[in-house]
Amino acid sequence: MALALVGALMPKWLTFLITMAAANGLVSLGIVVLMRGGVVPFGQGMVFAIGGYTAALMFNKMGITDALFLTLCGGVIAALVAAPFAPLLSRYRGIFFAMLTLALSMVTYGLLMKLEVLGGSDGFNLGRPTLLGYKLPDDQVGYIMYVLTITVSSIMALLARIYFDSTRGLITLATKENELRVEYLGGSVRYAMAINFILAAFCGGLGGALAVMALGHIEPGVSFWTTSGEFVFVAVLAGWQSVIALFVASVVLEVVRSFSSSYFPNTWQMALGIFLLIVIRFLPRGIGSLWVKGGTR
Amino acid sequence: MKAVLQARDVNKKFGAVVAASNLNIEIFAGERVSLIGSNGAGKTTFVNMITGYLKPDQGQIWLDGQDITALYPRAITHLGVARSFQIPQLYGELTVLDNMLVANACHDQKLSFWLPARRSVAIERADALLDRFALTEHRSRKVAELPGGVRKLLDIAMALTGSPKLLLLDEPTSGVSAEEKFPMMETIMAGLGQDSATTVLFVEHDMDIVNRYASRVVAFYSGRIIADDTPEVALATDDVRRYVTGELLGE
Amino acid sequence: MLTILIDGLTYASWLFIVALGLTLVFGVLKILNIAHGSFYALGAYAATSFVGWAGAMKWAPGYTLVAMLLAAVAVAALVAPLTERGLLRFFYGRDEVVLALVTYAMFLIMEDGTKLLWGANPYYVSEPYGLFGSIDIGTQTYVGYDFALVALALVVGFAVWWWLNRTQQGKIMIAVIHSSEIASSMGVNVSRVYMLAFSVGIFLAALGGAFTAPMISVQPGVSVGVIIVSFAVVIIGGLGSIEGAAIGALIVGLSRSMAVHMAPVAELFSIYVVMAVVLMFRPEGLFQRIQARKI
Amino acid sequence: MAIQSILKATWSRKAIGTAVTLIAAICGSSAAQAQETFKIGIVSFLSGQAAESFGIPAVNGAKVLVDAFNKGAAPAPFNKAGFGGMKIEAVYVDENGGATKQIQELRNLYDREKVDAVVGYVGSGDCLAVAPVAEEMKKFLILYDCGTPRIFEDGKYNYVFRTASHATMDNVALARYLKAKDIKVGSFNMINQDYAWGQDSKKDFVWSMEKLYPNAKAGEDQLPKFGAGQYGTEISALMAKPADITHSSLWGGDLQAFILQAGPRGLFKRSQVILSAGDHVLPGLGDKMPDGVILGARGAYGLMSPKSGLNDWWWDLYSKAYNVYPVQAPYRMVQSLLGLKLAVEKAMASNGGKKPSAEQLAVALRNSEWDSPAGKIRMALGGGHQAVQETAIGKTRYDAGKKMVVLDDIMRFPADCVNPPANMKSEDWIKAGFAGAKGCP
Repeated sequence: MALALVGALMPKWLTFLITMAAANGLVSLGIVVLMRGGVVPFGQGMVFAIGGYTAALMFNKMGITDALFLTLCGGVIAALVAAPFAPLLSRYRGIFFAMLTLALSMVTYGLLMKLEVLGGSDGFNLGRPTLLGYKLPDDQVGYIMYVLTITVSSIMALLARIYFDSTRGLITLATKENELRVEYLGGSVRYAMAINFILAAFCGGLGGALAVMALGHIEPGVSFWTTSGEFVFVAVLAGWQSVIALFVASVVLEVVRSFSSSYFPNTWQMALGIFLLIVIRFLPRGIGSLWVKGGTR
Repeated sequence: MKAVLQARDVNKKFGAVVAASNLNIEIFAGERVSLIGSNGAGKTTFVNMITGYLKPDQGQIWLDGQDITALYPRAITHLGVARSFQIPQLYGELTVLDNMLVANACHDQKLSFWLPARRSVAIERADALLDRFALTEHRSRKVAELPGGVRKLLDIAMALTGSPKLLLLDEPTSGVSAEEKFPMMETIMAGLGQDSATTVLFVEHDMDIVNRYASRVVAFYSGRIIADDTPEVALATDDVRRYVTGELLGE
Repeated sequence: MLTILIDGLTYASWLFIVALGLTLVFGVLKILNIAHGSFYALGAYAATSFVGWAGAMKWAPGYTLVAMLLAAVAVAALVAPLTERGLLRFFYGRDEVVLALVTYAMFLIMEDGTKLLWGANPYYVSEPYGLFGSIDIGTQTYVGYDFALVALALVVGFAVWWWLNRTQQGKIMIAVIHSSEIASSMGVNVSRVYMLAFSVGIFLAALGGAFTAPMISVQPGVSVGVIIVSFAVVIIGGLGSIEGAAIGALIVGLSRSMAVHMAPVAELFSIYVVMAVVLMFRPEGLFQRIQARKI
Repeated sequence: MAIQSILKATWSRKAIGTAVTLIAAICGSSAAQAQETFKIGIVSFLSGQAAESFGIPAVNGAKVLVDAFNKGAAPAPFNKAGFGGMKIEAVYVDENGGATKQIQELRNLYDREKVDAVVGYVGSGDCLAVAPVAEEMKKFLILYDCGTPRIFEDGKYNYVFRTASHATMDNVALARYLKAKDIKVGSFNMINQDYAWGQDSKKDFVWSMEKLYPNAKAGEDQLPKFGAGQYGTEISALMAKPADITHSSLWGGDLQAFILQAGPRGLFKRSQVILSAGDHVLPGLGDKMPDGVILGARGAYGLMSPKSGLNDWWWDLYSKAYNVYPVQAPYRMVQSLLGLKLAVEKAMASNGGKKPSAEQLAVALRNSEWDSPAGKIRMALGGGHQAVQETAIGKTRYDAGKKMVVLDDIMRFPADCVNPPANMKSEDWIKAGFAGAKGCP
């Protein structure tokens, strides 16, 4: 793929930056799945953490090293953990949904801080993954993780697009505007919401696993509310219309963050904040609105 | 002849207000029943109880001999009861076609993660209905931009997707100017298709409309049924003239 | 047992003041202000400066309290209208979550802003902390200031209640809380009300900050901790409800002090657990009517 | 629809492609003049809770020292200008924002900013996270401050060094100080932050007490969360269980708040408070610091630093620049930079004066030792990658005349007394009764 080839020419720091952006983008993709139904989770850091810790623990404790397999496990486990909460959360809307997910992620954060088998607040490192039975050489590992990540992301992006255009996807979109009518047309709002939450968890889990393998480290901080806030920001920045916009937005955020923090070490947070404000103010429908016309896609 | 809908001793109170007292109605296939009565007489409450939005305090409601009293709106809808709304409940951000496709999607027996909502069969079905309700010209416009009358029609067209046994129209012509009312009802009736097996129950204030389109009239007054007969007979009764049409004021 | 109560109460006192501001802002402007903690920090910093000047002007120690009050007023009078008129109003009508993100951006900006103004060194204003002497209860020695804070919390709580329920302005405020559309259709100048409510909310945050300043070292990072705790309070109590804020603060304070006294290990996430549980059973919080939807 | 999304995909790929070239251009410029200068990336907390107490003092220390180096103003053997003639260029990065961010920023420093070495990291979590990254990239990294022993006890590195003792020393020294001054300890309470630093410090102290005071009972074990700020409840709990000793590893704003709140409530009168890392709050608190508190500085730093020409020079340099004396953080920064300077120059001596590669730097620093203002630093542990150093413990007293807190009864502990030997993990070493500890007072 074009992007994969470009990656070969990029400076290492940029391949890594995009790897992280794509991994985080997956979490935000999950948020968009929910946003299309009219709810925004403020605790996706939780599923990110679950995915990450799953991959990291399987790697360290069970000696499973295949990157692809670990990624899938991350997603699946995250979905499984999220599943029991889905029916409960499907009852909530607006700020209450946001706050309940936030509370859940903060409880997860507390537990991770506590459990010293999981490395406590310092977290722990994991070694280098393998891919389909091949060891990854030093100078290649970054690039290979990059290709893996963008491949997974692209696949998920495609699946997401297909889902968004499916009958379920359309009903989700309808739910956002008028739940009552959906019920009176014979569609189940809560069922749709629950499904979306589990799907979102799956995406988040994938992202978490990929990010952790690229970073080689995991810590409870990823479940803290500020992390979740950034995922939400990427989703809002992208808007709910275009899937691709999501990954563009994620890259943009990473670039802004990394350059501001190396060029204004003392005021990078301020720079980031101002950037957020400008975007929210002048791109109300997100980056996606730059090339997606109309409201229905 | 077998009743499509049966209400047996249905009672409903809101605090002190009696919204329904001992309602007993049988509606038969193919009937065009008009519910009339002044505001607060209990028409919409009755409709809401049929569709499961409200539960009766006592009594049951049967659809084709099945007790639907305790069911959720969704379940009742799947059994073939569809309704329109006094204020159209639409998806303003979506196009007319997509609104229809939402209705379609909801009626797909098996919801799917990959089956496109905009697949050709669905679009054909939607277009057919839009055509019957003379909405084709608005097909790809955003609902939010449409005039009230068109919304009313779309609201009903959506209700008709999935061809229900029983269709409940809540004041189909309310908020439509006097001269538009008749053309509007014509379109609706055309949309229903005269021969269709769909039984229609519509709440209506305009007696001319009732006279013209109802095969039967059920008149409500403070939760009671004060008349249930053909329009000619029902509209002529004193109670109806006193409490509904208001012709016998002050007697 | 008594200590648990007292500790819970003293912890609840400042928390209530801060949370009250948060809940008021949400009630009126429908904004969940993530930057609320930053205004708390701002209040604390301002207090250090004002008390410093008070010292320089040879005020009697008792007047340091006044200085701290003035600090809070200053923050409310200068910064609050500026942010509301100059920033927030451009985002009104947007989704609740988008508004929350806007305040998240504000939080980031103010985090560095305070650092630019006051630098990274710690500031102390511990003089007022000694003003009320100390009281022995059982084996414990308590600082009078803590109880003064409880009193302050009560005063503030009552004042706000009286303001909302007994004054014209307050009644308008309530009307806007219930529905800004209807209120504006009744000729209420909503944008003025918004500015007022936001300023009062910020004043409360700054007040909380100013009066906790004597017990802490004011330095970068004080804001972060406050945000989530006060969120928990308003979520538990019910967004936009005064009684709720009070009860929420008490619940948080007590559950925390119970955790500390009985199971220190659980302190870290005791609050979130309470919050999650309340949300599951009373999603709208303890003091919110559930609004029914209409056909 | 899928087709369309692919079309969009290619579209946005173009976008990224252009972005790539753009950014590449930007950083190309920063990559250019990396020859005659030696570029150091310095990472520490410039914002957040650790900025005031650790990050900013350390960075301040680095700034004055780098200037002095470039002027060649440092005393021998550090008097060569810059690093062996190369001008030192320092770039500073904020450590705030979590380990994930640190990993990304470290990669940027090496790949984009093209720094020759990175000196940094206060947070143990950050250190654990970045060490493997530098190792994988084969780049030179010095951890100057963080405390956890796990780094070199659980891992093995070629390019990563820590130029300060790990945290085990701090609590061992505290316990030994109590013993040496034979202070009676029937029972002891503890209050430590609920994250790795606090939890580890607590464990080390408890284990040490088990060896030195077998009969002492552990009482309250408070674990307030990091950045709690309000300690009223914890203080009540501590006072409800009276104990001879109250141990704490609190630091920074949390420690200051704790002292301000515990003082008026008489905790310091009822119990002997001992702080494992408390020195850095003394200049700020001044007369608000109760007398008679026993505290350490995680090394022989600040008021407890040994008398030496080097130390006097450094003390004046820092005090003149910031009119406050240097506490632990700047000391640990300076000892790492001094070590780096010698390593660079040693490597240049052996490679014929070229700028040394990461490998050459590693060889030069490994197992080396040098004098710092805080005494001798020896890269003795972790295969020559982990430093050991002496430490000291003292007792506070506010000197109204000098208008500052001074430390009395200072007792020095040589490195071999309070650090484990090379072949042993700290935990096992303490539990084995400090096997092989040498030269304890």
